[in-house]
Amino acid sequence: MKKDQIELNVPSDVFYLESVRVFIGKLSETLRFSKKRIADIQLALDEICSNAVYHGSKCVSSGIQLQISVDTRSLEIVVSDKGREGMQDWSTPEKLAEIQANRSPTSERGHGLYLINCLTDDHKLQANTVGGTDVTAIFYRDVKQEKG
Amino acid sequence: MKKDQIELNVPSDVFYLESVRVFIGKLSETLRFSKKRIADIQLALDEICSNAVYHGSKCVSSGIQLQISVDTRSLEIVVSDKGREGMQDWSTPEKLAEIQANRSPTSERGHGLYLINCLTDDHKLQANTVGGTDVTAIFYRDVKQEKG
Amino acid sequence: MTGTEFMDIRENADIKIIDVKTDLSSYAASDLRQVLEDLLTEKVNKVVVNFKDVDHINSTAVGTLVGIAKRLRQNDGDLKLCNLASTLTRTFNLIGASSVVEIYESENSAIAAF
Amino acid sequence: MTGTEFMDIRENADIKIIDVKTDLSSYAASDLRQVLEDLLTEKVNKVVVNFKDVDHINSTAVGTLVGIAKRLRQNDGDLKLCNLASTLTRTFNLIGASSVVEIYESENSAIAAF
Ligand SMILES: Nc1ncnc2c1ncn2[C@@H]1O[C@H](COP(=O)(O)OP(=O)(O)O)[C@@H](O)[C@H]1O
Ligand SMILES: Nc1ncnc2c1ncn2[C@@H]1O[C@H](COP(=O)(O)OP(=O)(O)O)[C@@H](O)[C@H]1O
Repeated sequence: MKKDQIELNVPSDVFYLESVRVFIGKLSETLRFSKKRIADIQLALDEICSNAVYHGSKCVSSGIQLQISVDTRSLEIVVSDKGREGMQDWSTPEKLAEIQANRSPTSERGHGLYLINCLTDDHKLQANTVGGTDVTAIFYRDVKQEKG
Repeated sequence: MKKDQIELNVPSDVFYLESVRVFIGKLSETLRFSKKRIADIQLALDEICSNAVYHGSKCVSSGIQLQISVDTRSLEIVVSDKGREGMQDWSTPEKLAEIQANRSPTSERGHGLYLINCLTDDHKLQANTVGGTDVTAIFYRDVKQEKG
Repeated sequence: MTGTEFMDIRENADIKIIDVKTDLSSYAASDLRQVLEDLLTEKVNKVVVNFKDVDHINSTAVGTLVGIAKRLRQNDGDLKLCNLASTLTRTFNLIGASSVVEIYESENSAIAAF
Repeated sequence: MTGTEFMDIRENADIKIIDVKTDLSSYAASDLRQVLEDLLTEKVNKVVVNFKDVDHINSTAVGTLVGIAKRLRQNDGDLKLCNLASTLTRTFNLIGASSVVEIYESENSAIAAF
């Protein structure tokens, strides 16, 4: 199946995530996701990119990368950061289970990964070769596969 | 002066230029260009990217690249294509003068370069090493309203 | 001819009114061209294009409108535009296309001008 | 305290009303936190945040509101939200924050609830 590839590299600064969000929103709109799905995709990506900036970047110039693949079946987005000290190996199944177990609706932080889990059709967190994290988010274009 | 760098690669398909346009629009907005300037920047980039797709790409997978530099003084965008047969050396001063001389307000085509010239603060067209064209568009920021 | 994803078509006596529902860059411009070509094929010769919901137009779309306007005039008809945001009027003016395609403030004034 | 680029501040008796004029992702969330912290410093303890012009909120901004709501309650005050688009309510519900921060349909009902 033919896949179209898009790549977007921005500095590790939440300032630029506004522009990333409208890009993802318009892309999802042209791919004919529903209004509700577009909001979900934008929020999931906002959380992934905010994490890449806050937890996965040494400084602004570290940069984060989005690799976007579009085919007839899905929109797949891989967000990669370069990591920073003390943040290695955070995405092992044990660590992730611990993060999830500790989440409380009444706490100020710690809701990002939970939302990513709720809002994507599928997702994956993997340590990458440069010491950072690759977060893959998949959204199926078939409305029937939509989650809650 | 510190420069922030953004890179965006999209397939050579006008379908994706919608998303590029809103990205450029939001970026210009966060950089505090005025509403009118934002419209100018979006139109100039639309023309440059449409040309890169229509005249500077062999096929969809050729791809076009935007390299965006932001500093306190300006927003600079270089749009690169890979070129296609019969389109080499079109951007020499002589050829460009010929294109401009032939432009007629009443004709259906041939207004893109003219608009690019009107709407940018500065611009440059250069043959690149892969047989395509690099079009550089520069927009000066209102120094009084610069980013914090 | 009942319109497309991006365009609605209405009529007022012998005038067809196209409501453009999307920004007009290269992607949607081909849709606009198709709609207008179809009207020409149907021997429609009076057309108003309503830009109320349009925030952006590029030279490809302007050129399409210029070309269609000329062909409609050859058939003793015309193409008139209405409800353009100031940024859109600016684009027509920069190109010089406002000397070829007539631009009106409102749909009513565009219709009345036929 | 008269607001910022992204927030206007009005008052109704002893209640401060913040009109948020931007989408609330991480960039603007820090602005929101600053505005709310400043109100706490000024010993304001009744705050309504008006989301009429907001289309997007992320977990950082929701968390900020949860934290401020708790602190205002410690001062016998409260934080109430109004005019949320359905996508925003959904985000509060998913996180579970709607059990902590009160959400009202309109500004009037938010004010009346103090
Ligand atoms: N890209 C990342 N790189 C390193 N650590 C991360 C990354 N994303 C998430 N984390 C870790 O997972 C934790 C939980 O993330 P999240 O659920 O988004 O909540 P929050 O960002 O509010 O802490 C973070 O506090 C951080 O320790
Ligand atoms: N990126 C490009 N690569 C090759 N040729 C180009 C490129 N951009 C413009 N041109 C040439 O310049 C001509 C004028 O371009 P323009 O003024 O934008 O009008 P139009 O695209 O409507 O022809 C084009 O017809 C084409 O021959």
